[in-house]
Parts: sequence; C-alpha cells; structure tokens
Amino acid sequence: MDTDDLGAWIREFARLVAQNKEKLTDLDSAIGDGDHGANMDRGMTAVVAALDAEPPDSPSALFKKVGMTLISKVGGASGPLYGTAFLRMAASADTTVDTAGFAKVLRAGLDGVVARGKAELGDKTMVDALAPAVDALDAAVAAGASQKEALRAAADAAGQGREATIPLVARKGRASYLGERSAGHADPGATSTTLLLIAAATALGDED
Amino acid sequence: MDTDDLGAWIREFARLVAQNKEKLTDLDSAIGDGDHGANMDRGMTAVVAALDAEPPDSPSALFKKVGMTLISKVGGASGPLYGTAFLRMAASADTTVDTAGFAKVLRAGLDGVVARGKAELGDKTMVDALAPAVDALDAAVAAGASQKEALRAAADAAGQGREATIPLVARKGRASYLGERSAGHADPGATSTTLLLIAAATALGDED
Amino acid sequence: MKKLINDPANVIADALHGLALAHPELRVDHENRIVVRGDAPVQGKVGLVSGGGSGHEPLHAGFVGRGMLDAACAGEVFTSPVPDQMVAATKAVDGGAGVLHIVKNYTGDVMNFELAAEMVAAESGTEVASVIIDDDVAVQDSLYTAGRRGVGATVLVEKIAGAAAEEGRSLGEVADVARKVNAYARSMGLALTSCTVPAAGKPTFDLPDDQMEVGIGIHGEPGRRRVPVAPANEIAEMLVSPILSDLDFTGGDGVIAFVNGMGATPLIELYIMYNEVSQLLAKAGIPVARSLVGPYITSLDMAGCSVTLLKADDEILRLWDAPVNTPALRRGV
Amino acid sequence: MKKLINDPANVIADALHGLALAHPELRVDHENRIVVRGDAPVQGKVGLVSGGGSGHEPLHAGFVGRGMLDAACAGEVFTSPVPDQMVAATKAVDGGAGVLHIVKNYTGDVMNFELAAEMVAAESGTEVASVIIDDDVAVQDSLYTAGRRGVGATVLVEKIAGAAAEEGRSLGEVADVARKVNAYARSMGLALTSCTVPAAGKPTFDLPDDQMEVGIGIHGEPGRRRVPVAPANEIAEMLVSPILSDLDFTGGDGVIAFVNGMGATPLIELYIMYNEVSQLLAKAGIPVARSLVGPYITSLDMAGCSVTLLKADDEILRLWDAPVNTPALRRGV
Ligand SMILES: Nc1ncnc2c1ncn2[C@@H]1O[C@H](COP(=O)(O)OP(=O)(O)O)[C@@H](O)[C@H]1O
Ligand SMILES: Nc1ncnc2c1ncn2[C@@H]1O[C@H](COP(=O)(O)OP(=O)(O)O)[C@@H](O)[C@H]1O
Ligand SMILES: [Mg+2]
Ligand SMILES: [Mg+2]
Ligand SMILES: [Mg+2]
Ligand SMILES: [Mg+2]
Repeated sequence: MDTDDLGAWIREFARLVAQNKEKLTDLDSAIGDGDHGANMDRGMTAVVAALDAEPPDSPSALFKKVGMTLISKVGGASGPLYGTAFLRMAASADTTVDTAGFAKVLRAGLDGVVARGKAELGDKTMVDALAPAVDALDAAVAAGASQKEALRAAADAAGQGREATIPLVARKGRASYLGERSAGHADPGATSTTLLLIAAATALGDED
Repeated sequence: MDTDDLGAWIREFARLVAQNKEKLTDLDSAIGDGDHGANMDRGMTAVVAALDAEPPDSPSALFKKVGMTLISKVGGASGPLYGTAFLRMAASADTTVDTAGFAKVLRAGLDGVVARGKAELGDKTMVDALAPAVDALDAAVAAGASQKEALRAAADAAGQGREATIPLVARKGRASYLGERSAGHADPGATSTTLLLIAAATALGDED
Repeated sequence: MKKLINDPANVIADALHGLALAHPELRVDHENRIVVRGDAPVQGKVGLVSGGGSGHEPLHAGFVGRGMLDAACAGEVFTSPVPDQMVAATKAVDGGAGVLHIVKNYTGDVMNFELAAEMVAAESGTEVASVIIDDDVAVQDSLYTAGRRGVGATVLVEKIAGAAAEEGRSLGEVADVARKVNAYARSMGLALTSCTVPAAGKPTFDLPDDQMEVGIGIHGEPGRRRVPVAPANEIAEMLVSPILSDLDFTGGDGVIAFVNGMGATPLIELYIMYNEVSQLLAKAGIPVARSLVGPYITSLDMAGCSVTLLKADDEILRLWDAPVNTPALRRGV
Repeated sequence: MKKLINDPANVIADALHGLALAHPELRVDHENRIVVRGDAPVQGKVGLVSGGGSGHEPLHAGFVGRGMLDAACAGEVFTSPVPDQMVAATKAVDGGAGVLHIVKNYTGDVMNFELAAEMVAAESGTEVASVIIDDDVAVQDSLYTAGRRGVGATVLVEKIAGAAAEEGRSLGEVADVARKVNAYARSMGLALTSCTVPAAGKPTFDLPDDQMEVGIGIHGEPGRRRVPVAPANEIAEMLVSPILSDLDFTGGDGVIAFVNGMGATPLIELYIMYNEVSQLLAKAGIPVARSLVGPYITSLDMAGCSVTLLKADDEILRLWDAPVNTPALRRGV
C-alpha cells in the first residue's frame, strides 16, 4: 500500500462518515450528547479538503495531516482520540506499508487511543471496536491470510466489537453519566471506528 | 330599599361573579390578559368578607365599603373602575333609596367610571353595558314603571349593551392593543357589569 | 404546565421570600408586597416608585437599589398592584424631595397609580409626580384609544431617571428626564411561544410550531399578526423597521440599543439577535452608543424577544453610565 | 424548532459577533473563536483560561473580564473546543506569571486541554497548570469511570480563582484556590424540558408533560431518573439532599448557595426555588453566607434548574466578594 492507497482509505472513511452522519448522531443522542456524527463529519470533511489542497508524499505525512486536522477541527472526545491515533500511526508508518505493516500502524493507533483516553476493553468506547480489529488483523497476518481476507477479518471483528458494546454499561465518556441507562445502545465511537475498518476493507482490500 | 336590601344586591353580585368566574376569564383571555374573572372574584369575595365582619349601617357606608374594598383588593383596570363607581354611589346615596334614587345612584357610578376611565359609548368597555342600563332605568322611572319592571329593563339593557360589544373594535383597555382582532368577542367588563344589573333585578326586584 | 412553583396561588409570595433571602440589602414588606431600598428613604433625594403586575422579572423589584428605583410594588401575575401598595411604597421612600411614579401605560396601572397619588395627596404633604411609559410601536397610538403599551423603555427610564434622582435633581427635573427618555424610546416585541399564567395552567394563546406572533406585549396578549417562523435576520427586520419608521433616530448621539429576552429565550439567541439588530442600525446609519442584552422585562416563560431603541443625547448617556447597584443591573459600584 | 437563529451552522459565529458588538471592552478573535479581556495580557498576573462547548451562555465568555477569566474558548454547541483555540487563548493572556486552565470534567474537554497544554509546552516557555471541575453529585464517582461532570461549581471557581489571580498570587496558589473551591462544591440539576441542539433541530430527549428528569448535566444528556412533576419544595429536596449527603456542609463559615437556571426558566421561578433551598438549608443548620440566583451556566433552551452549594471559609468569602467586571457578573467596580 502506498500513500495514494492509504489516502483512498481515508477518503472512503470520510464518505462513510458523511453517509452515516445521522446514524452516528442518533446513537450519540441516546447515550451521549448527539454530536458524534456532526463532529466526525466536520473533521473528515476538513481532512479531505486538506488532502486535496496539499497531497502528502508519504504514509507518515498522510497520517500526520489526518491527525493534526482532526485535532484542529473536531473537538469533543473523538477529536483528540482519533487525532492521537493518527499521529501515532504517522510515527510508526514506513514508506510503503504491507499487511503486516498496516497491522503495526493500526496497533500504534490503538495504543494512542488508550494512552489518551485510558479506556479498557469493555468500557463501551471505540476501543471495543478497535482492539478486536487490530487483534484480528494480527491473527490473520500470522495465519498468512491475504490482505483482502485480513482486512475483511478486521472489519468483521470491529463490527462484532461494536455489537458487543450494546449490552454494556459505559464506564468512559459521556455515556458513563447514564449509569445503567447506558445499556441497550451501541457506542457511537465504536460505530465510527467500525466504519474506519470497513473503509480499509473496501479501499485496500482489492490488492495484495 | 334599605341597607340590607342593597347589601343583598351586592352579595348576589358576588355570587354571580363567582359562578361566572371562568366565563369572565375566558372572555378576557380572548381579547385581554385572562384575569377578569379572578380579579372580580378576588374583589367580591373580599367585599362579602368585609360586609360580614362589620355590617354597614347606611347605603352610603355600604357602597363606600364596597368601593374601598374593590380598590384595595382587585388591581387591574376593573378594580379602580368598579371601586370609583361605588365610591361615587356612596357619595350620592340617601339613607333609604327608592327606584328613582337607585337610578341616581347608578348614574353617579357611571359618571365615576367615565371620569376614571374616559371611555365613551362604543369603546367596547363596561360603559357599553352600564350606560344603557342607567338610561333604561331612568326611562322606566319616568314612565312610572314598578321597581321590578324598572330593574328588569335595566338588566335587559345591560345585556343588550353587552351583546352589542361583540362586533366592536376596542378603543380602550387591553383589548385595544389587538386592533381589528378584538372584534367578534364580547367585552369581559361589560359582561360583569351585566351581572351587576341582573343581581339588582334578582335581589331588589321583588319589593316596591 | 411545567414550572418550578408550589401552589400557583402562592407564586408571588414565594418569589418575594426568595428575593428577600437572596438580597438582604433590600427591604421586603411581604404584607404590602413592596420591595424597598435598604437605606430608604434617602433624605433629600427624589424617591422613585414603580410597579405593575408580576411576571416580568427582574422588572421591577430587580431594579431596586442605588441609582435606580427606591421601591417596587408587585401585583398579581399580569395584574396591576392596588393603590394601597403604591401608597405604602411612596411613604417608604419619601425623603422630603417628592416621589416619582413610573407607570407603564396599561389602563389598570395608570388608574391604580392615579388613585394612589390621590390618596397620598389627601393624606400627606408628599409631592407626587407621574410619568407614563408608552413605547410599544406595535400598538397604534391615538387620542381615542388606551394608547401604546409601556414595555422595554421602562427599564431604560428606571435606570436613567434613577441616576438623575441620585444626582440630587428636583422632582420636576427627574420627571422631565423620565419623560424625555420615554419620548425618545420605541420598542417592538415578538413571541415564539405563548406564556403560561400559573393560575390559568395553560398557555394564554395557541401558537403552532411553525408560527410566531409579531407585535406582542408583555402580558401574553396576542400580537398584531401571526407569521411563519423566520430566521433571526428577518425577525430583526420585523422589529427594527417599525421602530425606525416611527421616530427619526439619525442625528444626535446615536442610540442605546436594548435586545430583551422574554423569559424562556437563552442568552446565546439574544446575542444573535443583537448582531442582526446592529447590522440593521449600521445600514440605517445609526450609531450604537450603548447596548443592553438580556432578559430584563419578561413575560413569564414566553420565548421571544423585543428590541428597544433610545435616541441618546449627552445627558442620557451620562446618566446611563452612572453607577447603579441593583440585583439585576449593576455597574460602577 | 423555534429559535432566534439564522443557519444552525452559524450559531456560534453569529453569537460571537453579537457579543463582540455588545461588549467592545472585550477582544473577540473570530478566527479562533476566543474571547479575551481587552487589557490582556496583564503583566505579572496569572492568566485564567476556560472554555468548552457552547450552549451554556453566559458561561464562559460572559465571565471574561477583570476579576474573573482572561480568556474563554467557544466550541461548537456542546462540543469541546479544539486545542488550537486553547493554545491561542493561552498565548493571548500570558502575562509572565503562567496560565491556569479551568476545565470542566468531560472527556473531550479534558483531552483537548491536555493536548493544548502539551502543545504550549512544546512551543513556548509559558507555564500552564490545569484544574478539573467535577462537582455533579448526580454522577457516581469512581476511579474506573469518567468521573463526575463539571457543572455549577465552574462559575464559582472562575469567580474565586479569578479574584485570587487579580490579587497577584502565583500560579500554584491560584490553582490551589481553584482546587479547593472544586473540592468544597457540589451540584445537582433537574430538567423540566429537554433542550434542542440547533443542528439537530429536535429535542435531545422526549419528556412527557407530566415527567421531569432528575440528575441531568448541561448537555441535554438524559438524567439518572425520571419522576412525575412535583412542586418546588419537593424539587428542592431532590436537589439539596443528595448534595448534603455527599459532603458535610456544617461547621465552617456557611455556604455560598447558587440556584442556577438552565436557560428557559424565568427568574421568578428561580427565586421560588431559592426560597425552598434556603428553607432546607436552615432546617439542616447550614447558614447561607452568600447567594447567587440566575441563569449562569445553561443548557440552551432547557427549562429547569440546578443547585450548587460551596462550603465557604474566610478566604473563599473574601475572594467571592472581590470586585469583578464581566458581562454576566459585575460588582464592586
Ligand atoms: N476515554 C475514552 N476512551 C476512548 N474512547 C472514548 C473515551 N471517551 C469517549 N470515547 C468515545 O468517544 C465517543 C463520543 O465522541 P463524541 O460524541 O464525538 O464526543 P463527545 O462525547 O465529546 O460529544 C464515544 O462514543 C466513545 O466511543
Ligand atoms: N378605560 C376604560 N373605561 C371603562 N372600562 C374599561 C376601561 N379599560 C378597561 N375597561 C374594562 O375593564 C375590563 C378588563 O378588566 P380586567 O381584566 O379586570 O383588568 P385588566 O385589563 O387590567 O386585566 C375590560 O373588559 C373593560 O370592560
Ligand atoms: Mg458526543
Ligand atoms: Mg384582564
Ligand atoms: Mg390584568
Ligand atoms: Mg459533544
């Protein structure tokens, strides 16, 4: 995967976010403050504009631009979390990235989210989608899966992680204020993270 | 009519006001501020209590007590208007009052309302009920009608005056702020004044 | 009806108790329902008394204090207080220089204050003058009607006449200042929702979700016309242009621009309205000398706003800037 | 949705323009959406920066001025501002004595301010300290959760720490004062209605006409439980008793009692609530040393209120009484 491939991933993510903006907001209305769709869409629209204005020349530069733009434009909880994730990904990305390299990059992103937000698995946050996705990616690479298979496995794992947030009582983020009333709803951030992994499977899944 | 007879009139008026409180308020909601029923009922309840506490010993003392109590308890437009009317009635009442004397007393009340409120006939106010009632009373007395007939004529004239306010565009009171939108509703004050005249016909109409 | 109240019959009494507890610097006479400056009567100073129906808070009690009112009388919700209250207030603030009654132009208020003035004249030597506030351009004025309502200008009159009284000016002079402010001020209001009078328990008028009332007063009276909901810039136009057609605000020292909230409209919306009003004034070539933005003369829980413009001169600006120390308006002290 | 706004996307920008026009004594950087004291940076004084999502007006921009904040950052409605804004604000108020960030305890606010502090540290020599406000007893506290929300205490911290900074105290001392106020303050809120976020266009939650939400925050988050509507005295009990069970307010110099309106609740109701709160405190043997009643930290057009109690000591009362000159809180100047 080169810079353009990874750029296509980011653009696909932006497209999915825009398409699911209302869904993300509705999820956030149920257990948060109803802005996750608007936040992510504002951020990803700015990211695409920034990439258009000045196309980056390396995966690292790409991720850095994504991270900085999200930090500068999103605010809320998701801005620093996604922003930190991409900045960490920038730091760990090589000039070209194979499937194993992509797994490494994604794990760096996960570490960034955890470092910034201090959420654990089961706290009902985006970590609940990202962590299983990264694990599934590692496992698929270890098992010698194709890039397509590996990214599909990661997207599936993210989706399952997201589903698994539904019964949980939130311990982090705004949803935690609701206590027991937070159970019964999927976490919005886990949902947008699932879109990130679906975007990877779509945009990067066709080549090897 | 002695002090007791006239006291009975006032108590009958209080009863009718209490009974029609909601109707008066609804009329006032349509073209005013929705408090005429509450205002009049608060005032007349206090009047009855004051008469109970210390029964007056002359028509003049009775009317003075009614007027002072209304001024002290009602507020709004109707308090000073009814209050002034009764104070003027007190000033013009003799020790006993025959039908002609009652007509004189009532005209003094009307003069008080006009002096205080400066409304003319057709402005869509209580004057539109009170003025025709006083005129009808005068006419009946001049024609040699019985007290019963005369008071009935006055009550009928008040009711007709009240009906006649319906199509009018208000020029005085809160209803005037509505301009054309005030047409199509009876004036609340003309309605309570009609009750005052009906009370007279009921409480004073049986003796001569 | 959803309100933070106990028995609707006790709304005024309860609120006055809360006010008294929150503002020990004021004297509250719960019997007469009057709120008096703690140091009243101020010897040698003209006393300022206002009052009216309750439901417009902070008006009037929130404007009692140094540099503004000496006393306020609280009537039932939207019902003029009775003369006894006004007489008690007048006596309480009489420092020997006379007392000015500031009366919003509603038939009830005018007549009750008139009766009070007659009673004071009959009972004591206190000199009383009255000024009637009638700034609402939504109402057509005429010799033959009740005339215009007193709305937003009341706040400005109380502040500016209060400052004049604090300067030690005579009753006649303070009354003249008040009349000048009233003559130079015009207002217009708009409701997004009706208010609900506690005793009534339901909204005074029905307003569909896509309609608003233009030209409302402060008592839940319906307005002059109903129009579809519109953005803030169009609303500003609906409020500002009848004001500007009613009085020439050009020339002079600019205006005091007052954007007022009706009770349930949050500050963020009032600042948006103020921005639009400012743009319109700029377009009309009318400089804004001073401004006031907030809920100062309200109509219970009505959502909406009003705009008041006051044509300023040197004297008005100086008195506007003078120190004031009341619960709702405070500066320079 | 009925609001005095233009395009929902421009609510913050429009309101900031209105604020700038109404308060020429403040400096508004529309690019960065920060509001700065006109005379900032004040040399030798610790700079106070706060900020958060918009929709809580007058918080925070309405508290910028002498004796309170040096700058406020305005985020989107209910969304934390971004670090760039906080960095710009920090630079603008750095008078050489360091800058204190006053941060309400929401994941987003905390992380964005954290990032901002890291950026300032990387770029410049400005010393930055942070205090996190978390006074909402509606939220169960635990090491493993996001912890309690920052609500009403924010206003008190900004006032009191602002006064400490104005006295010329060091960054560490000002931060300690802020932390003490936070440690001594507890709040609890209640909604009669939901608010409507302009971009969403519909109420955040549905609340039937006969129900209210107890334990709400300031972002339209649903509360902890839903109960039938109740009179003011019972509501006061629902708010005050969890506060009193969370912290011992007896002894000491009494409390600062703050009854706050959520945006659409008129002042008359807040005074009624204040009366009930006072009665409960009297019953509990807790003297009220100072009070604050009004809409100071709101949630757009939500109807409802919150109660904040702050256990006072000499220092807190002295700093509370110190002069302050901001759009929304002003005294002694
Ligand atoms: N401490 C945390 N660690 C990881 N993710 C978190 C944390 N707190 C919140 N989140 C994620 O952020 C999402 C909410 O983002 P968003 O709505 O944009 O921000 P905000 O909560 O400030 O309104 C949540 O659904 C959750 O997935
Ligand atoms: N100037 C006036 N002269 C005579 N009657 C008047 C005048 N103004 C108002 N009224 C009467 O008062 C009535 C309203 O009384 P009420 O509702 O008690 O007072 P308010 O208008 O102050 O709420 C009107 O219906 C009208 O009949
Ligand atoms: Mg959110
Ligand atoms: Mg009425
Ligand atoms: Mg009335
Ligand atoms: Mg948010």
